[in-house]
Amino acid sequence: MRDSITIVLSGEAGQGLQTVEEFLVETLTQEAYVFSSKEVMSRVRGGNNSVEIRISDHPIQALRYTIDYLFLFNDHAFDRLSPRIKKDTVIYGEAPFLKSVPTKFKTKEVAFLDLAKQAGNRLYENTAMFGYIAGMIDASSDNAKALITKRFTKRGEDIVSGNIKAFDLGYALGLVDADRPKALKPLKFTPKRVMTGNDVLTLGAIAGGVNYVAAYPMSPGTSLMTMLEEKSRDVDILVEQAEDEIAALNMVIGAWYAGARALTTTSGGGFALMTEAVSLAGITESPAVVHVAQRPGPATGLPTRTEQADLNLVLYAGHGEFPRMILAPGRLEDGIEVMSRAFYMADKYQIPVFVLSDQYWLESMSQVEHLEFNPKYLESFVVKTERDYKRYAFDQSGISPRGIPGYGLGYVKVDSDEHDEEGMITESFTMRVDMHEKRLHKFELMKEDILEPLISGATEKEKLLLSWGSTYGVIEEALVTNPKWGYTHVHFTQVYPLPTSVEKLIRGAKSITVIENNATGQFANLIQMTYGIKVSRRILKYNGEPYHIDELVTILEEKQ
Amino acid sequence: MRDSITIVLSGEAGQGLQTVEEFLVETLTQEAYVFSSKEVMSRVRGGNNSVEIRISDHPIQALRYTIDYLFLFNDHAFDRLSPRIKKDTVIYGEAPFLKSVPTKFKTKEVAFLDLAKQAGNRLYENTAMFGYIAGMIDASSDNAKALITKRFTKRGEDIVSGNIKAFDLGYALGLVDADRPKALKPLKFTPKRVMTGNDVLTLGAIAGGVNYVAAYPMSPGTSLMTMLEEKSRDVDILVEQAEDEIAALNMVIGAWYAGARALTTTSGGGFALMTEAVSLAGITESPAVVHVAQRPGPATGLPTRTEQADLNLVLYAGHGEFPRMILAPGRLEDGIEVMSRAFYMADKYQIPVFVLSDQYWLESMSQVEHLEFNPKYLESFVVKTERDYKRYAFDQSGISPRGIPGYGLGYVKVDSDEHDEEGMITESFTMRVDMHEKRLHKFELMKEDILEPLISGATEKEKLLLSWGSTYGVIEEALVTNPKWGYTHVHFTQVYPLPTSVEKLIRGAKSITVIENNATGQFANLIQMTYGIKVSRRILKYNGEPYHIDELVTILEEKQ
Amino acid sequence: MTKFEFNHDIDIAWCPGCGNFPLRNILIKALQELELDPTQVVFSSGIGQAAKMPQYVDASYFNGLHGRGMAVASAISAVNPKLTVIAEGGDGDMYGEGGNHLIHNIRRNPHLIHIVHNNMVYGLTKGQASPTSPIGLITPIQLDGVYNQPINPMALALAMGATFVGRGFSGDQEKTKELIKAAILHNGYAIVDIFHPCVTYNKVNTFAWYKSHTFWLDETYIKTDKLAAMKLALDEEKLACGILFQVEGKSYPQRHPFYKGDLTPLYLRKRDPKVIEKLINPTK
Amino acid sequence: MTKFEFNHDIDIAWCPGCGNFPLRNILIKALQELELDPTQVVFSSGIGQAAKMPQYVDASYFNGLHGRGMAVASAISAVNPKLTVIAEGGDGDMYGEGGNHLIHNIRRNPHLIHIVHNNMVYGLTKGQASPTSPIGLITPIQLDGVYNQPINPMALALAMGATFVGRGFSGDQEKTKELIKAAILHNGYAIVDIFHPCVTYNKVNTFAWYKSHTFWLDETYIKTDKLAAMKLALDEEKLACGILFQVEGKSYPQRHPFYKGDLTPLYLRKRDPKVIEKLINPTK
Ligand SMILES: Cc1ncc(C[n+]2csc(CCOP(=O)(O)OP(=O)(O)O)c2C)c(N)n1
Ligand SMILES: Cc1ncc(C[n+]2csc(CCOP(=O)(O)OP(=O)(O)O)c2C)c(N)n1
Ligand code: SF4
Ligand code: SF4
Ligand SMILES: [Mg+2]
Ligand SMILES: [Mg+2]
Repeated sequence: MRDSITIVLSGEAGQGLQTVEEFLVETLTQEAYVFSSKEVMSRVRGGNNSVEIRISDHPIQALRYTIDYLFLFNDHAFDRLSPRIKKDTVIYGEAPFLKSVPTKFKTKEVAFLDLAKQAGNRLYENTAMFGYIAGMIDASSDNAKALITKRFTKRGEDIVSGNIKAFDLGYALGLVDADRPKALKPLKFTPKRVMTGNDVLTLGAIAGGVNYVAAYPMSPGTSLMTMLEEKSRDVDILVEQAEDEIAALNMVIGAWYAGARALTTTSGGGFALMTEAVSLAGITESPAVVHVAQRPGPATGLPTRTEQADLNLVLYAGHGEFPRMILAPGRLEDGIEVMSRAFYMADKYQIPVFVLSDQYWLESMSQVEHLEFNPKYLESFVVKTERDYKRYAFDQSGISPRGIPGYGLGYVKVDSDEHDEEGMITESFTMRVDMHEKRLHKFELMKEDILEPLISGATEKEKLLLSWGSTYGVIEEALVTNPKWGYTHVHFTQVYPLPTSVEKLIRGAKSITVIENNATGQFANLIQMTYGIKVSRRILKYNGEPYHIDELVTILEEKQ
Repeated sequence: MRDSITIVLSGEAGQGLQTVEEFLVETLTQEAYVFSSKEVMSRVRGGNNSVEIRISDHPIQALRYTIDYLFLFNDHAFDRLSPRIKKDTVIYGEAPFLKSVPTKFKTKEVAFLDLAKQAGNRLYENTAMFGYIAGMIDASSDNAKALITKRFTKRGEDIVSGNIKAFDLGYALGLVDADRPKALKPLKFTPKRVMTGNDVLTLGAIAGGVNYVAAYPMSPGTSLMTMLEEKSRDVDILVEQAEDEIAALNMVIGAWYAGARALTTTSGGGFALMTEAVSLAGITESPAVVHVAQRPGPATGLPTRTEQADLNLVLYAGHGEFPRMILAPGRLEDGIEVMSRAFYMADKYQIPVFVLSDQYWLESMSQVEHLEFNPKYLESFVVKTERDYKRYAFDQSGISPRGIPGYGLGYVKVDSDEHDEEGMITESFTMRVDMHEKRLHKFELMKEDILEPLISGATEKEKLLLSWGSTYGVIEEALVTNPKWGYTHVHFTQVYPLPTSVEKLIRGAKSITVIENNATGQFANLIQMTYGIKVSRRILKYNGEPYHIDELVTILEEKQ
Repeated sequence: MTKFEFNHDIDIAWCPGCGNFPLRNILIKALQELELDPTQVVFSSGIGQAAKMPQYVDASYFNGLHGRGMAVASAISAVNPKLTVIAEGGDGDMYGEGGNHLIHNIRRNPHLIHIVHNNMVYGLTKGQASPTSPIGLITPIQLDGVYNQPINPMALALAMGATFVGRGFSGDQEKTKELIKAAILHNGYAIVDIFHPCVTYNKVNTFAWYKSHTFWLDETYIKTDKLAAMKLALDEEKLACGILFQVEGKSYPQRHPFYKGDLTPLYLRKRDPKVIEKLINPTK
Repeated sequence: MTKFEFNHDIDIAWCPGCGNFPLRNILIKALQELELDPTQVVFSSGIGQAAKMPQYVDASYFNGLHGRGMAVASAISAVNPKLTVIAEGGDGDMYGEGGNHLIHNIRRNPHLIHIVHNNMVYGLTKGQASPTSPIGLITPIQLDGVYNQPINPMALALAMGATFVGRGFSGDQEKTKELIKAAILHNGYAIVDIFHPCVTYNKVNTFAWYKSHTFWLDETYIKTDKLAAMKLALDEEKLACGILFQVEGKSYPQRHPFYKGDLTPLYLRKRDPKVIEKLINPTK
């Protein structure tokens, strides 16, 4: 575990926790390593939400369970967090908010509201707190003030100067806090951008050429749609709110058919409704890009929390048999590659491609330096049709060239029944076998386009630790700080089909540990199924939270 | 392969092939072993359908590819069947129907229409053909005539006597057919009942206490609904045609909630639409019985043919993680056990139970002597509620007693969100873990209720042949006649969860062959995943047909 | 009267000032005034802020999937016609995701009450357009304003042949309570669409907006004339509240050949093993 | 004229005598008479006997899932508004399984023609009740006769705000052809419900039944009065054929903020990598 400090803000939905988070992270990203994430309840106002901001002098990509500094926003903000308090945690808040804190804990009363009023308006309270924290950790007040100015300029000069005053008042107090951490900032640091998974996926979709989105709102999948709607002012994207998820994927398939690069986004429950259409994409050989943002199920489950329990659903969605691809971003920057690549692969192989993320990965804020995109992924595989065009021609390449209606002299006949080369319904046994094998043969073709796993850690490769998706960061951090364990970390960004390149590695390993954020070990099962071996150990978590770095280190340390 | 003869009737939808099939099979079942099945196109009239009736002096449970006697009903009835003709096959028909048959094949003109007219009406044509075939194979004409009388009595005496006359005319000709087979009838034979899979499942559902059905028509799943509607005159069954499959499963879950024993029936595409509700059953701990009648996909695929390619779909349907059970009848009589047991297990464990059949199994006609049902399966696990009733109480038994609204003094609060014991929404991490583990723990409890596999063949158990569902009959027949191969056949009627009882057997085997009616080996994958071993060989078929006995014997013989 | 109320504090997940609060009061009062036995009342709802209502009324409930509350309700009432079944949810839940169950259950005329909290927006998912959102409403996904024709639930219900079509407004508590009571007393399907402000996400259709755009039908109104009701329903300037339409019709348990006048719930009908034996082995 | 016809024999999967045959003639004639270019015409259908129509008309088609023809059609026309898009299917397909897409697409007013073959029964699956089956119709699943109120597609479309609402009958070929032509020429969503006999499974709503229960609107009929149209639509004794209602309205590409008057299809709009670079690394 890296040297770091963990600050947690706790309050109600609507109390502005997120604003403080954004201010802090944006300020700090210019001078330190920072990572933040939030926990929210499934309600619009009230309840108890919290934000964790972790700061370090080394790169970090994970949350910590144990809290160093806790800021309470109201009188019922403490309870839920008490297991995360240790004896030197400092708990801040207005006097009444601290009442519920057991006396054994260290509290510190700060009258943020008074500071705000002093600055001219009780509404500046959060800014005063921001100032306090910035002071405590010695953040650049210039950077902070620039941000405040930028944020409030539209609201007028008074608001700007009021907020700055509140910030200064807080900052001054924070600077002299006796419990403030010793410097945690790296000596040399290139300022970085801070982004969420949602930001990166949005850009990835644009880099993949998305120009049509049909989706039905469902957390945490909705943000991608919302952000693409925002971006539709800069690039051509037609965004349509579908009447339900069934419509959404059928519309996406219809849109590809007519020449668009289309995307839908949803969560497990919404995706469950799409499964018939996934099969439609399978037999019609239609491209489709589907973003499935996981949250804990079954059914409505814990709608605002995180989990990795929809891998099976995505793997096997749809009746009958047909090829598909599943990509799951691990590192933040993978979001661009994964999402843009999804469009390319969908178009190239005429298959549904799934991007599997989760609430935690999407909503965490993390740092990047420079982002890359591959313009190749914009390439369109659509052909102009000739008069005698046959949509399902048996082509040497193994893939029938895909025309679209209205572009060329041919007709584009697409059928959900088994069909002949022209796209007409057939019940011929031999045609069935030929078409079915043509479709399934794409699994072979796709082998040349596999996104290889990220391999790190011990070079011996005897003690493997396998992972996929959002657990990447926390596992990396745990292993980088504990090379003594001797794990080789193999992280799969392409979750399906699994690469054959690592088959030898996996079959030859002495032990295989799989870490997942679910209760049954779905990826471990996929490994067993694919390679016909037994996984030695499954580390699983399924309470709705992501893994915390300290928790994971303890789990791994215990059984070494 | 057993000594048998294969008679095929080929014609259009609507030409009455099925009537001849039923007559023949019903007559023969009193004096010989018989098995029949049909192949129909996805249309209401026209096209080319066929019926195969296989007769033997030993028990049989499979089709044969090679045809001995082919009867054509029209001039375009031959073509599709030509690969199944060998040099001593005899092809019968009116002169014009035989024109399309290549001269190298042996044809025999029979003027069935003339016989019918002689008997008084051209409509008796099929009866004349029935008579001819009955004569050829020396079936009891008394039995046949009794059937004819029974069938036509309602339509008046003239129709009865006309049909009998047509039968006699055909019978007389058949008796003197020079190519008629040598006697194939067993010397001693107890008359048997002939039934289809649909018949048996219908009775099984009734024996399981079904009293509510909500379903949306989809072949081949519709028949079960239709037959239960017919039976609703004898027993209390409320049948409702749902507006779509989503409604169907939600209604079934609602019906169980209110105290019914409810069933839905569909095929893969319709089931795909139910997957969100499967997850609902998971978290609400609602019983549900879902019959999924497989047909070849993806999507609309080959709607009237057969396949076993929806195992994965049923295994992994629904987002999130929760227990389920999958049963698939192999032997005809298993339909009663499997379907009635499904209700019991659903009620006992408060889980969705899937009965996985396929077009071939459902529509084939086969023989049974006496059927058994287990009255235990009618047992209801519903409790009368007390005032302080909590639907999701943590009970010693591991299963929260299930009350229903209106029965008792308590309220029954059921939630698709994660919930507490009372059924109220919760976001407590610990409650989540407790509830999730309570649900998943049922996998452990269910171990005491596993339907054990049928094991037959070699006692050495080194060379395993694994199967599930409708392939049972054809594999058994192949192995019984070829003990030299040394296979031990392990047939799984309970497909999920897989029994631990055979783990040692499977892990210790020298070779494992899995036979399935699909293209990717879904059950073989489940075996690999469950036991962490590699399957040695997959025998797969996916053209829309079931396995034929001669075909399977050849495949198995080749690689011995 | 305390029936349907909890005897302990409950944590309600709605925003302060939300129209769902008065609606809850109205609903509980209606149930109390009709002196219903809470053990014989069942709610069925989907997902949304509105759909949380059953959590806050002490009776049985099935809180299922988004959009499917009506399907579940329909089966509950089919299987036990003696229960008072209330399907409740939001405009997105019931008219959007659940649209197909809406139209086909009107056709069934199930014996249940259908209450739709119409705030003209998706509340729980943070403010996207719902099927009733007015043209021009700016939302996170309709940045240039809603452009689809909003659904007209009253006209739709009438066109589908509903036998009870009513509309209320959470701001008019007394009248809306009476409306709900009438719906509960109706034989067969009764839809009650209830306007209520979402103070967080809908800044157009506010309390004041509803107040000024609605009026209540008075005693002179003849509620059995479908065309007249349709005319009222189609008027989108002045939105009529009250019972727009009500006629007698056979409800599901009266229509379906299963019940034949004997409304014994399914769970009380036991299957006789002897009958099964006869069906399974008929020749014996 | 041979456009839209095949230059070889085709095997049609309908029963002899089925109303789908005249419907096919009507449709092809309508397309020919409007001199449409077959490369610019796209059918979208679901599953059913009616939904097989696109197989038998030589043009592009997307023959998708049961009930989803409208969703696919809506996206096709959204993405390329220059195409003539025809969503076609049966009463089960379009009003049953596809009911939610029906109501919500009417709200969108997509630029497409919606043709529903209304034989009042599920043909392909062998005769179960469809949403338009009349009360009392005996089917394999409704052995005591249909008991649900049939859907009234015309009233429903009107209530939902459709801008073109028409009904035809395959037995009146000339008039039905003109009706389809008018629908094709309409700007926005046009629904055409077409009665036609299923000779195999519906022995009640036969050719003769349709003949005697329908009449055609004449020139004196004013088709812009919604209430008058509604009155006609609600009359289930004498079923009006022709254009029951038609008004001008902004169609989807005119309403959606995306197009802003430039109807260039999406496939012709290329994304500039420079713009992407700017969005991805804005500070550079
Ligand atoms: C299948 C599915 N799709 C989407 C969602 C996400 N979702 C939850 S509530 C809701 C909309 C709620 O709107 P409404 O029904 O109007 O209720 P309100 O919150 O406004 O009361 C949506 C889209 C879901 N839970 N399930
Ligand atoms: C999801 C799904 N459910 C059910 C079916 C089975 N199915 C095919 S066609 C059809 C009904 C056809 O009726 P209709 O649309 O009226 O067409 P018709 O055959 O009468 O022309 C049904 C239920 C299916 N293909 N897919
Ligand atoms: S979001 Fe709107 S509808 Fe939901 S609780 Fe808040 S104010 Fe009420
Ligand atoms: S079943 Fe009916 S609708 Fe279908 S083709 Fe035959 S006659 Fe026509
Ligand atoms: Mg709402
Ligand atoms: Mg029809």
